[in-house]
Amino acid sequence: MTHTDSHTDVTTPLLQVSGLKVHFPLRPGLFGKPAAMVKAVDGVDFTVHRGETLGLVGESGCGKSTTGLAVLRMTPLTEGRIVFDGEDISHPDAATTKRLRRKMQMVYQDPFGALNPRMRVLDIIGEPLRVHRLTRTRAEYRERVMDLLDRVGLKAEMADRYPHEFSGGQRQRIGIARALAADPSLIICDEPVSALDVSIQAQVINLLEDLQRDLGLTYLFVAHDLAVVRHLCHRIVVMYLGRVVEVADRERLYQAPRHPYTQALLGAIPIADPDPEVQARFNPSVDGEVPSPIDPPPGCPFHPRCPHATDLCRREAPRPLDVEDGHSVACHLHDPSRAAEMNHSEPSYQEQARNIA
Amino acid sequence: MSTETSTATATATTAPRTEPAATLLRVENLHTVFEKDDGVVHAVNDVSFDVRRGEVLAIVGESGSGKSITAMSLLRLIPSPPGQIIGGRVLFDGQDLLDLPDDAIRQLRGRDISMIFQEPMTSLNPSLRIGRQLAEPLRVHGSVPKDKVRERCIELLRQVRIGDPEKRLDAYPHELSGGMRQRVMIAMGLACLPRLIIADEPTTALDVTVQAQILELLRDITRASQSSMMLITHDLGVVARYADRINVMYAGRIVERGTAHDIFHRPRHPYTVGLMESMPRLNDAIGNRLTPIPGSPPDLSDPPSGCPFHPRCRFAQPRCKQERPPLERLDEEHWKACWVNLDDTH
Amino acid sequence: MGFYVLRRLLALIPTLFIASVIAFTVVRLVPGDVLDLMLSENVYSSGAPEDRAQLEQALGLDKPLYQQYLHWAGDALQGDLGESLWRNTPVTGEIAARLDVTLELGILALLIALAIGLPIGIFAAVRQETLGDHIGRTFSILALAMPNFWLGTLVVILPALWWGWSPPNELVPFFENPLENLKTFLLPSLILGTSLSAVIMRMTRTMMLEVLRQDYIRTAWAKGLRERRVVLMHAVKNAMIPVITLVGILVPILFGGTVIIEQIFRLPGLGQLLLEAVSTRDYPVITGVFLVTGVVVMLVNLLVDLCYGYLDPKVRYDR
Amino acid sequence: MSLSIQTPAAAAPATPPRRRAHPKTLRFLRRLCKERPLGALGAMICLVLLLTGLFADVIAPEGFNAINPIERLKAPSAEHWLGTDQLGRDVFARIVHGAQLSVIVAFAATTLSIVISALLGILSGYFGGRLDMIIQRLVDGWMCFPDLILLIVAVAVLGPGTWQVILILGLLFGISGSRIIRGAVLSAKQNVYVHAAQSMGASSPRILLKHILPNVMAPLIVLYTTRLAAVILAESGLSFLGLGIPPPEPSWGGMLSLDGRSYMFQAPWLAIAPGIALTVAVFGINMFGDALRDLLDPRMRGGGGRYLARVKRTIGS
Repeated sequence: MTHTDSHTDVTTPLLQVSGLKVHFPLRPGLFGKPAAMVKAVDGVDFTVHRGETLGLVGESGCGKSTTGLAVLRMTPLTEGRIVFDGEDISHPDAATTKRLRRKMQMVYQDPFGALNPRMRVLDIIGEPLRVHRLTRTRAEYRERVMDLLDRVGLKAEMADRYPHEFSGGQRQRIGIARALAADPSLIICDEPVSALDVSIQAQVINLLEDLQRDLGLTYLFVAHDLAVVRHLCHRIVVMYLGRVVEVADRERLYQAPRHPYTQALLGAIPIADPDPEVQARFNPSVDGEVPSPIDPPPGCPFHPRCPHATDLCRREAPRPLDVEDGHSVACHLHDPSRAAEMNHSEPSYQEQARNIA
Repeated sequence: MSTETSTATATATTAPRTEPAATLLRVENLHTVFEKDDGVVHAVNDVSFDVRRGEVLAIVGESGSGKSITAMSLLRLIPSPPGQIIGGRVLFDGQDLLDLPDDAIRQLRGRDISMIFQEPMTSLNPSLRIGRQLAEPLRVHGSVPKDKVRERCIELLRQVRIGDPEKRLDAYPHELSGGMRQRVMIAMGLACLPRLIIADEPTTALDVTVQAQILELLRDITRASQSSMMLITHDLGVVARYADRINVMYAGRIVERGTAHDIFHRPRHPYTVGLMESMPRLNDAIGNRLTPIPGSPPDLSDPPSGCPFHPRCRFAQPRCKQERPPLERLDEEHWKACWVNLDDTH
Repeated sequence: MGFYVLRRLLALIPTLFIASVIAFTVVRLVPGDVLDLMLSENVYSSGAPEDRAQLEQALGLDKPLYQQYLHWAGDALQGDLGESLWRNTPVTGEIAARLDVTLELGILALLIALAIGLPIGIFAAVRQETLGDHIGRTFSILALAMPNFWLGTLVVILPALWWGWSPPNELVPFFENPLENLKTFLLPSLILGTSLSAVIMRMTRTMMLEVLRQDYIRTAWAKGLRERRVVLMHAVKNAMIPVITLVGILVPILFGGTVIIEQIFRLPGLGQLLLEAVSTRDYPVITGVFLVTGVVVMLVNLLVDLCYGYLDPKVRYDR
Repeated sequence: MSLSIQTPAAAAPATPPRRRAHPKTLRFLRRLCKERPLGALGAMICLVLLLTGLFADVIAPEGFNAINPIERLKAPSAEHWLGTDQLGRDVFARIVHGAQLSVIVAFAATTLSIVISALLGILSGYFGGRLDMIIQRLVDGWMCFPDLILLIVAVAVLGPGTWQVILILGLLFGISGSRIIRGAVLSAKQNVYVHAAQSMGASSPRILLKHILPNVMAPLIVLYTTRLAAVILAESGLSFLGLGIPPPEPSWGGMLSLDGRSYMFQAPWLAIAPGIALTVAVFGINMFGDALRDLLDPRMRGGGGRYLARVKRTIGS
């Protein structure tokens, strides 16, 4: 494998995901054949560049967390290709897996569940060091953990305590220190601040920013909170029902969202300012809820809730299309070659009405 | 919900309803404790506020601030043991709810004051059909003649915009989506046309697009029925949009109270200021760094002396460590509990 | 619902197969014994080696084990469990003649156990940490600790000593004289039921406590419902779902209990048949009784599963 | 919470972990006495039972098998505290030595059963897949048979005797107990920290040892105590039927057995003493086991629920 050589090549993206599909059997059927499949991720492409934070956002059931797990190679792929650091890791052998387990780390949502309550902080943070035999002596190990504690803003004397002695924010710092221990190239953050209070959230957001600046880290940031994502992520992938609907850098995404779903999502976030002019921007324009990924609607997955949906959208799923450099949208509205068809058919109000129900 | 209604409601928010503010519910010095293995937790400590007719009053605070316990204390729904209300008065219609006999408070629940809870997934009984659960408050309080109950249930479901209500009555909760269940909860809360609706984090478990639908609906309905609403939440965005007046809670106490405008544009308590600065917003400059509040909320079984916020407060003075500041009035609607005088420049 | 029942029935097949293999092999683990016994008892012959081979052949014990199993299982599927070694009567008939006593005892005991255990369990949970709760729990602790054979022994001995009263000896079939029949069964089933009720009470209490702390119970309170309605409408039904599974767990224990109680009160049930067969090494009877109890337990578990499906709407529609 | 930088608790030196072991046991005992007085009583009973078993020869040296036809069926007296049986043997001595027998059978069979449960449960629960399916189907088939009937049949096969009883009880309870351990392993596997360990490449032995096993210890201990009581009851039931420990041995169940029934009408103390011994022993073990479960493994207590859990979270406990 040319894995070590490619590492030096800074121009290749760190991670390339193409055509990713992850389907789960919902439950075994009568004779072992799955009765239904959950199409958690159903054709996803994106790229993560070195040193950036890529946000993966969407509502529950959009497949963002599953995508994260697939990248981490903790869930088997149904289809598609994942290239990490120049190496195809879609179907890794044991040695590759071992290497990946060091190069990618994860930060979890639940600060209470992610740390083993029966282990001391020293051993929680040091576990990757032990697993990958990264330190030789006991003293070296301890020193390394102390460094990590310091990095995440905790005190050295906290190393000998147990997780229950810490607050949620501190536990999240411990989890981050653990993720840093093996010196990874990619950190997958699965909703790392959504379980925290506002005042603590900001501490962790700032910490993640500082670590990235100081250590040149790359984050894949899975989250549902668009305000947090706007703070941390350089580029954002918006997902809906297992598909990518829009990819853009943050300026463009927040100032000029193109996909009707992204627009709806942004319009539905309450703005923390009672000012009437500001509140006028609040525009919860979609009705209904995300359909079940077991039985997704045909065509564009968003069409049942989309105010612009046409017959074409009901029939045919749109492909992602670059509307500008680095800004791609999967929507027939933004496909010039489909403009004629989009104009001809009217949005079906019956359909919308039905889906409100 | 269309753009039209939301702009209309936005303007309505700006024109505070200034008609003589009659008090519907007055809470005085409420004090609720929980017994733990290692001591007593003062979850709600000396909390006073009032809810006026027709207004949306918000109680906002982080987890552990006592906002939910406050709400549950009002209707005496605190699980006991370990919880106990040890002091204060809750005046509704001139009677103290904490003093009422069990049967009287029971009759009040769901009829005059109803509650909508946080978890739509678990707040409905999984083994009873929706219709049965929806009809219960109507039957118990006899607010509708028996033969009209079903009709009223259908009407209620229609009111919370659930399509095909006749069919939904026969559904079990697990057959409905999260948003749908919360609509059912709202319908149940509205069934007897209560004068006060207490909504405890009604949308926390829901997706943001659904949250918007539910909150708009809740607000429109309470406004139409001229009920008051107590909105308990940790989400400052929600508060900004829906609340007329806001109480900010920290460590079991109210630290600041004011109109939405006061709290968001002229916060006077360092904690409120800290919240505003630490919150990521959609409308600030990109790349702007957040200012977190240092430290963590205190352990309520061993609260700090003096002002509970002083260990995390950047304006703290020696006095803050020794004396607890009372909730003092700054102007007509604006109160704070802090020794330090912050002005707009802080 | 139909699909659900079908699924359950199909799931029974492998379990039934494994159970029958267990029943068959466990008993056949030492097949030599019975031949020696029969030969030494001189039932069939003089004791010459060729007699042994003959007997072996007659009983089909000379074939490989799997063939023996297939033969036996094939017969068993048709309701033929072989013949008793000593009496030459069909085992199926022997079992059928005894099954009704055991079933009546078991069902009565279960009903008594439920009648005692459920209300006390519910009450203890609703009135947690009150005097009633403590009394109920003390009762269950004692009932759990007191072995039913001791309780039975005392009930037979003490009244005889004190009042010269002893339980009826004659068993009257239920359909001849239900009253007399119930008189015979009352005491045995009461003893068995009481010791089982402790388990039911504990489980019910635990489940009720769990359910009473759920969100939907708070919702029910917030609607202004009376306590009775909150408990009966909202809590009990949900608590019963896991308690129903307990019935499935109890049935095997119940079977064990009937063996002992039948001995004490000299009731001619399956237990007595089994013990007789064990003392005479009547292997076809042992295997037969063993298999039948296993199948009954399996069927009860199926019934429990179906009840589960009925009570829990999620199960009903999901599968 | 106590760690917010300003609080003095943060400055307190951490106790070295080694020296904690002893106070931990003491603390546990104190909690047991304070929160679970019945459990403490149970622990006392267990201790008495154990000591009686260990020192049976010291407590009742005259021998439990000394047949004395002259002293047949004597009522309790200063000489024979609990009277004598139909062969003139001292009932007290037999009860004491019966305790010894119960302790031996209980510990041996329970230990065997726990080893089987742990092996099967962990194998099935952790590795899952086809192996799990096969093991579970076998356990299903096995568990169809009522305990006592399985025991009777097994005794019919192996013949009565102390070691046979131990072996059979160990196997019987071992297989049924594996379900509980499997469940504990499965729920331990759900922990996010197990996922974290897997995602950082920790080996299966490491995950089992560091992350799964500590979670399974509490259920194992609880299972051990409940099984102790069950074994004692099952052994006495078998012996009562004349199928357990063969006669000259002083098993409590055997002392109550049907063979001696006719004498009990003349000498009721024969029925009372072993029954009380059994009841007290089982009661003690059950109480201790219950208390252990509550103190060690609050999840098994069956309380909690979301509502209270949230209240607890809210009040920060």
